[in-house]
Amino acid sequence: MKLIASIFTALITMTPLQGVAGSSSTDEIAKYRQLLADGNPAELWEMRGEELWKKKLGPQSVSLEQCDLGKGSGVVKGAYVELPRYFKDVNKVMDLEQRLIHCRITLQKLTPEQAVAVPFGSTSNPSDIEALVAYITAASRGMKIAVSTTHPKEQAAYELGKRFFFYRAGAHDFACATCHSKDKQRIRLQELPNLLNRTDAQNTYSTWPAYRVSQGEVRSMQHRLSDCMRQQRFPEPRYASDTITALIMFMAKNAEGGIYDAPALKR
Amino acid sequence: MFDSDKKGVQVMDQGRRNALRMVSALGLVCAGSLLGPIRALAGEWQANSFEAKGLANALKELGVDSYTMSSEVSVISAEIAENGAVVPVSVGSAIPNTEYMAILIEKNPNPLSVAFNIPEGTEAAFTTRVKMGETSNILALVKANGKWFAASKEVKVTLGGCGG
Amino acid sequence: MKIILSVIAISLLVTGCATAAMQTDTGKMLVARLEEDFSSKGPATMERMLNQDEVQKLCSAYPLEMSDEQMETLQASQLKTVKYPADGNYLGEWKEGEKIAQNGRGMQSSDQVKGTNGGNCYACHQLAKEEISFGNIGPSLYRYGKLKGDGEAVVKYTWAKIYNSQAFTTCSNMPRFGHSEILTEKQIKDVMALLFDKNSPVNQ
Amino acid sequence: MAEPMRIRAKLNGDTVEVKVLIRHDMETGKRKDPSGKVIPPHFIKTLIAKCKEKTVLDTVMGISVSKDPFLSFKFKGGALGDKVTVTWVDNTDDTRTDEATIS
Repeated sequence: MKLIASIFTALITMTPLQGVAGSSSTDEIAKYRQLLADGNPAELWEMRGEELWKKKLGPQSVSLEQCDLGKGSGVVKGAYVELPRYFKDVNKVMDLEQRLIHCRITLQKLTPEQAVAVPFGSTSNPSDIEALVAYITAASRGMKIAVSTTHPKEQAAYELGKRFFFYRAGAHDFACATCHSKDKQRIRLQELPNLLNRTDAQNTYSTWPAYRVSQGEVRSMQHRLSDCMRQQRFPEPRYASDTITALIMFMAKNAEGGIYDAPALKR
Repeated sequence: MFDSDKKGVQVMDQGRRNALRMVSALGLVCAGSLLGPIRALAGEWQANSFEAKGLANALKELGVDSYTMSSEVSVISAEIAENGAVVPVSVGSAIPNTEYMAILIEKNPNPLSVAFNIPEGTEAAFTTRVKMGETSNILALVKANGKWFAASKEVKVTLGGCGG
Repeated sequence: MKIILSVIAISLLVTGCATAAMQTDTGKMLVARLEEDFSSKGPATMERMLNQDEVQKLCSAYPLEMSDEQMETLQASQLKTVKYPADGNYLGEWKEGEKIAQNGRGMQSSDQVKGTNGGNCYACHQLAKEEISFGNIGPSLYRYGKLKGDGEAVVKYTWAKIYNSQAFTTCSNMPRFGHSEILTEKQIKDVMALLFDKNSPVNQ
Repeated sequence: MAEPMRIRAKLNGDTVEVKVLIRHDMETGKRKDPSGKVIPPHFIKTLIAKCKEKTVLDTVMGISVSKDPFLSFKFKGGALGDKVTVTWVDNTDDTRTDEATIS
């Protein structure tokens, strides 16, 4: 109790923010995030995702437990840090969400429409995909990001993602690179990761998906990048498209070696 | 990424702000006060105190005539909240026999947010998260030995920035 | 070579020795993929995504390498696009300008077609001192008018810079607010007033 | 139907630290959906935690508690293996009880 009181005394003696900008503001935002780090509602999504993974669904009542996320049938642990990757059975590179949809169609025999239904949830309409993504990504916590670009199709996806990263277009002439290719840049008070800088790329990639306090939902990487497209003044990408997967590939490779730590909690 | 505009974010928050405003405008701050203050007992949800408009009314509904600012009461939060919908708050009291604590957001149209009745053996220290419509003081209100104490901390609610 | 994007931690990017032919292939593949994967929504159209103009095309190269001559040619062609106010009045209302500077809405897939766009100046620039939530992608414009005066040359330059920033900085990150029809002439006047008016909070 | 809570109860010395995460919308009742229709209020009003039948936390909440509420508190008198149960009731009389074992 004494301790709390003394912390408080320390706090009230701190200089008020008025008129101060830049680093002190960002320090306080860092503190805000730190205070929220304990007790991430994403855990609730992880719990629901695990149930959904094991739940028998579809006309033949099959669970996703036999889904091959790249490390063999049913292996969830460590699967995410190696995605996106080349899958021989479909002869293409898939990210987690594309692969989940594939399993829902091939294993659970859902129609393609059913398999991609509600990719992004809302209060009254929760997304099974976001919950599954939370569960699967959580099973890679503490592991190193290690995507492969050895297969020619993986290499091609990486190159395509890189090209797209620098592609300027739309009403505002923006590319991803406009805001994410220099160190220590900010939009308003929001720090922008330099995705060409390994440390920034690792810190960013290792903390998605995330529970977004502004939306009250766990958001996947596909959602994050779709929203980037919107803010970039680009048209709307189809859910789980190859372009976005290529961009994820580029980001994942740049983040190689980072310790995965998500679902995280973000603004 | 480029979602740094105030307007855009306000759109999202506006609903809630209107909401809060409407509750007060509807005059749900009701006749209860005419019957004299009713103390909010935890476990029993008191509309009068939760729907009271403005800090003075909320305190009145809680039966607080006056309180003393005390350095033994603490409110910990960030100076700046990135999003007013989720503001982390820790409140604590080092005053012996603290039996009740409440968190009030001064500038929210309905200031009372949450209240704790503190059974013996439970520490007078809680962490939770509250919604704030705008920059405001957060007040930690404490009842101990029949007296009221408080501490407050200002939290600035900023809007804008990209998604990180 | 200020325009070359800072090349940091490049080692992790594939060795960067792709041939021109490969790049062209990737470029073509990209456009084909975009065509398939995206669709127009609201004011964010496929046309504006797929049909890059000269600036967008040249500035998508990575790493960016342009000769001084190429840069000058590009800047000159962009300067020609600038339309100065017909009535010769460059300054509107700074209060309106402040609103435009704060507003980041417009041209997103979630926005209305032909809605009123914001300038979103604070996203990248410091302006009024009271607004602590500002970005740093562009330079601080605090006390812009006070420091630069209001001579015809600087006023005209500033107008043109807002209208088409590519006329002065090759591959600038700043949107071409006039040329790309993001802001109207009146709105640019108001933003100009925010920068130059001696009563504007920017100049306090 | 209400979804399960996430409850952690950890013994440190003689004190049990409890952290509770709840999946709940905490709707204020005045927000509008995209079609302009008011989203009805939906929020937790009371939350009670017990350990061995003894109440260790007794809380009332309003609409300004954040969506997906988080609450942490500490109490004395719990031992390893004891159960902490948490029950909430919302304004629609929906309720949910979950428990965690002190570890």
